[in-house]
Amino acid sequence: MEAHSSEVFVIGLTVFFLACIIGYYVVWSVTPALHSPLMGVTNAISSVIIVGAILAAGPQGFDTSKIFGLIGVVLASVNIFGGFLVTYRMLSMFKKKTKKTKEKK
Amino acid sequence: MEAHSSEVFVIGLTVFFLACIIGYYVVWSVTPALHSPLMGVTNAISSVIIVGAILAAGPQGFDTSKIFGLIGVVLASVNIFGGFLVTYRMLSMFKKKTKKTKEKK
Amino acid sequence: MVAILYLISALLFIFALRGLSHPESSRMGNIFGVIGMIIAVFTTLMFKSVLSYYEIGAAILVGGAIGSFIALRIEMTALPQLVAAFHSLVGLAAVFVAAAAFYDPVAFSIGKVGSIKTASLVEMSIGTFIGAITFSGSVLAFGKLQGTISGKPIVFKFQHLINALIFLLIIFLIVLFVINQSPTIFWTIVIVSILLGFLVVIPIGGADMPVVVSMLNSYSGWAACGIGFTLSNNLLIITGALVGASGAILSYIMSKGMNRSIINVVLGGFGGEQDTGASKDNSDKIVKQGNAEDAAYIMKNADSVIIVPGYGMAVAQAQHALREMGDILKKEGIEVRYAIHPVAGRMPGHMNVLLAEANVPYEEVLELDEINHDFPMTEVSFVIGANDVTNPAAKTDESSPIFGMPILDVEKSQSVLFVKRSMATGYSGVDNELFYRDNTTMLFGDAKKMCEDIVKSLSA
Amino acid sequence: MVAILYLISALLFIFALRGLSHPESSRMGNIFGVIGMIIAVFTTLMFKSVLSYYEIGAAILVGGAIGSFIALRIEMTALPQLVAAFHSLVGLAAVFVAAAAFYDPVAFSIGKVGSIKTASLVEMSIGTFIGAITFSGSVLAFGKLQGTISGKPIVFKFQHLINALIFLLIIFLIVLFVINQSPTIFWTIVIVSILLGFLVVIPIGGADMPVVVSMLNSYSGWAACGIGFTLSNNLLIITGALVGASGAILSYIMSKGMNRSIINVVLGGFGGEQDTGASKDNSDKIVKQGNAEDAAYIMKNADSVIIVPGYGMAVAQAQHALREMGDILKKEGIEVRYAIHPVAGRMPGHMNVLLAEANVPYEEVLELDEINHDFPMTEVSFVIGANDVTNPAAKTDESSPIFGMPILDVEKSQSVLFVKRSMATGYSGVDNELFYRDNTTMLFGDAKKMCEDIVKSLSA
Ligand SMILES: NC(=O)c1ccc[n+]([C@@H]2O[C@H](COP(=O)([O-])OP(=O)(O)OC[C@H]3O[C@@H](n4cnc5c(N)ncnc54)[C@H](OP(=O)(O)O)[C@@H]3O)[C@@H](O)[C@H]2O)c1
Ligand SMILES: NC(=O)c1ccc[n+]([C@@H]2O[C@H](COP(=O)([O-])OP(=O)(O)OC[C@H]3O[C@@H](n4cnc5c(N)ncnc54)[C@H](OP(=O)(O)O)[C@@H]3O)[C@@H](O)[C@H]2O)c1
Repeated sequence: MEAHSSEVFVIGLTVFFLACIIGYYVVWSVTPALHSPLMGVTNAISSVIIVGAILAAGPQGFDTSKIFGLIGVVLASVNIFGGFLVTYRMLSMFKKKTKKTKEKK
Repeated sequence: MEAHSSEVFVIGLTVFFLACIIGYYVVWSVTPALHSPLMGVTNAISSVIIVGAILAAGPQGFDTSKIFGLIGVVLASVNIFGGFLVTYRMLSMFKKKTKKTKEKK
Repeated sequence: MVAILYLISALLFIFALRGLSHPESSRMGNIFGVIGMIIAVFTTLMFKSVLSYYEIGAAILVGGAIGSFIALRIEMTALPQLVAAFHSLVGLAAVFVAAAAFYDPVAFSIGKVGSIKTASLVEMSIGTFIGAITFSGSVLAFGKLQGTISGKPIVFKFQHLINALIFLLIIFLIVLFVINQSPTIFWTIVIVSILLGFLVVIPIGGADMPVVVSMLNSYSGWAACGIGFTLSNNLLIITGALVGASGAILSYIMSKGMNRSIINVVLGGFGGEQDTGASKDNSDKIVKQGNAEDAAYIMKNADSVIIVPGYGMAVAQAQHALREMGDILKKEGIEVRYAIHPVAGRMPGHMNVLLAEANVPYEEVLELDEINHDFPMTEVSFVIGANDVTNPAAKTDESSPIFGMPILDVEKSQSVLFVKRSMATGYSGVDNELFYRDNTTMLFGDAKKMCEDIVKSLSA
Repeated sequence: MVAILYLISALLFIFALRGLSHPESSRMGNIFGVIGMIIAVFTTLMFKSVLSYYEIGAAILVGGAIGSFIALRIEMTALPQLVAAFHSLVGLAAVFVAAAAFYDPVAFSIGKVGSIKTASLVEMSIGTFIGAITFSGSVLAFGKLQGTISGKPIVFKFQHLINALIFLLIIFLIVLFVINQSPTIFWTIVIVSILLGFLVVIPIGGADMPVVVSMLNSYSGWAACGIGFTLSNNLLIITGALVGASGAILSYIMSKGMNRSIINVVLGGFGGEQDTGASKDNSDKIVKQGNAEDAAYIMKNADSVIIVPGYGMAVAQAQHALREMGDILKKEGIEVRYAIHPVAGRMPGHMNVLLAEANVPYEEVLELDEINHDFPMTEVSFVIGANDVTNPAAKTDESSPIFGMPILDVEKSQSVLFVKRSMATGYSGVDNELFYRDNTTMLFGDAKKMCEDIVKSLSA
């Protein structure tokens, strides 16, 4: 079974649907107390679009598309670093009780 | 990006991992009371291997592989009908309280 | 187009399992599963190479008729056997599909006879191997569960060594097969694998069969994934992964509920310690005995009763009589609930199905975590055909084989009634000290008979 | 190889989100996310066509430095603004990537300048459209949250009609663009989309911005999926789906918590009913007032206190003083717990982060379902800067705009203390009849100041 253009699309579709289902389960399993960090992480990972920006910024020379690509890289990097760091800050605040670890359920 | 043999494998791998994650979430979300029907359903759907049996039984004529394919179809069909039906029987037994629907949590 | 239809079918299978998260949505889920299967079959029938509709149709009809007949006639108490039996067929079907692919590789576009792609050969032989093991293992499991074969674990010397050697032999055969593609070797693999399946399951006790069946189920799911890889068929990959995950998780739940490690299960050879720990001499301790009238009297004067059913209830088919008893108590204004231990009975969810069969509404049937804290506030625990799942040794006696297993805290209720035929131990072979407690009354007799008698006393 | 690395990166992102199911595992999750991103970036850098490492490295450094600086300096109370600001950048980055692809389609293997594949053109322009809307919408949201722009909804006539017309115009432009591939039209789409982003968000009240931000987040996820389809890049598809699902679910949770329909949210234009329902005349009712000493006295003599923080606590930055108060009470042997409403504060999980910042152990911080049944058994509810989330009108007054919203049942505790600056209403503009109840004491003042005063009284 060779991968033709429509086949490629269906594969994308398969991955897409599976990822949506995973997204549904994973996000609902996030504890409400961590919904703010969740926003931080999704912000950071949505900047994976940097992959596209790097492709554009890749070729040598200095044409329009390369400049756009570089701007894209800068913007996405702000988000990546900012998003992960702010999430890190938030998460490192969440602490267990220090003494007398009474288990509450 | 054309789909070479190794690309095809990676796509399979992608689908496989995503499906495993989904399996993990979906099965853990099954209520323990319905674990027996779960066995019934997985029994039935694992017989989707019938797809392979049909391919083998497809060609005209009567060579060895066709006979094997037909046997495969018979065996898988027993499971498919049996699995879904017995699950149906189990599930139709699970009933809510008929009168005074007190909601207990 | 084909790929899209297969994708839809795969998604429907996911939703079929998803539906089982609640009894309400489960029926719809089952329908999704059926639709998914119909789509998968018809999509495949539409392949250009598939021409012999009559033969295939006939095969489906024959198989379908047999399957339907069995599914409609089976007693709910025989579910574990049924699953094992169906399961052996999946294994056999996998072997036949692999054989067909070997004899006619063109139909599967994996090469030509005598020059099949190496990857496909490896996959095919592994599929055959797992399929054959699943087949023979499940057949033996069926026999042990049905009682056709003794459930006793059959242990002999060097068992594990022999199995390991056979396993190595199979690997060797697979390598050989991949190299020379000989039909003789193919069938040798099949036969040796069948033998291995028997040998692996034979030392395992009858009551452990559900874990075995579930493990084999999981393996066969992974095997389906493998076939999916060879055929680049995402439907098989996804379904295989679902089945694999389901089998693995159910085995995990069972072994956790029995306080066994999953390694212990994977390696096989368990269920042999049937008699350990049972040797404590209790013959001089006093046991309070009662009869149906006593039980009826005690329960009639209680505010709340929790019924704890176990394997014995299934064996005795006591669920209908039990429900009748519960109904009478409820009419008297007594709160009646059912407490189900994760491994009560002989397969996961077994008790729930039996109680559902007897028309007990599922809201009254509670899981261990949901009800365990209610025992101290309960007057009577009515334990019927259950034993291990109430044994406090699991909490107190570190040397006990069941130590660490979660149990239903029936001993915390004001009084405990035990319905069983004798002082015999349960599945784990461990003596239950609850029998000798002051607040325990033993009701010796068959579970069904006892319920009927209690119903008579209550109605009188 | 590339595909495998991308797959690993996608799986790491999934585990990053999965880690957030518990504070314990969340730090590990974040690390997974970082590793995933590093793999994704380095894999892309290894592409044959990518040569200008210095420029790219410099760009990453510049962006990284800015991002790090902001992330390390930001106050936790300013989180909603921060998310909005970061978010606008994602939108802008998407626009630039689309523009780059348009000017150099070869680098993305989607055709040549002037003859780009139609599918890619459609995708590209939709990406641009969503990106631009996300950009301007988030900028406006940032302004409203930060207070740079008035948070008041700005409403004018035919608003929705104008938006609809602009939307049609954009569709028309996209069609035109796909046909003639003109750069002018591309930039026209960008500008008009930016305008639409502003117009859609401008009528929405400042406090509704988190829902808007979350919705835009979701949209941008789906846009990333789209780009993933064009580039046949599964990493983008999977990540996009995760982000899309996350944004959609968070918006759903918020709108459910506020008792708004999700449609209402998607259509925009909400947050305008700020003044409805507030008109009931309560000026003649009697309000019991108290001061810090009274509060200290009441709490000191209680067995259990539940603290209900809200938006006002965040505004006043009272979390540290509040925790200090809680610590003193705990030392006195009083049980102190925190009850968090799903939409307390101005973004999901906002209160949890603030309390965590103030070193409150997360076991003491409970969600609505976990603690709501404990109020009847609690002596004092200490409501600080919260209002709507305690308003019983949500249960009793069908005409109230918040009717049907789940609330914290503080009114069931023996006495309720309300810390706020005035009798003013909260975000929803609905009067809270609890203020006039016999067992309520109002403590007027700034939340932080009040906590500090109570601490003084308690220590005295
Ligand atoms: N559910 C699963 O998935 C699963 C899987 C594998 C293993 N297991 C194991 O199975 C056990 C289940 O525990 P359990 O408490 O349900 O069962 P159990 O501990 O095996 O006890 C069953 C009891 O029922 C009594 N009984 C048998 N037939 C009876 C009849 N006709 N009338 C009245 N009583 C009868 C037996 O005592 P008498 O002989 O004195 O009557 C026996 O003590 C656990 O040890 C578990 O680990 C469960
Ligand atoms: N969390 C989310 O995701 C989210 C998203 C969008 C909308 N919302 C909405 O936000 C609201 C949240 O409810 P809430 O109870 O937390 O807040 P609220 O109902 O908006 O009430 C906050 C109260 O805090 C008081 N306050 C303000 N500044 C203060 C200060 N410095 N010191 C002391 N008190 C101060 C205000 O009264 P005074 O002016 O009298 O001081 C006000 O009544 C809900 O209506 C929800 O629908 C939440």
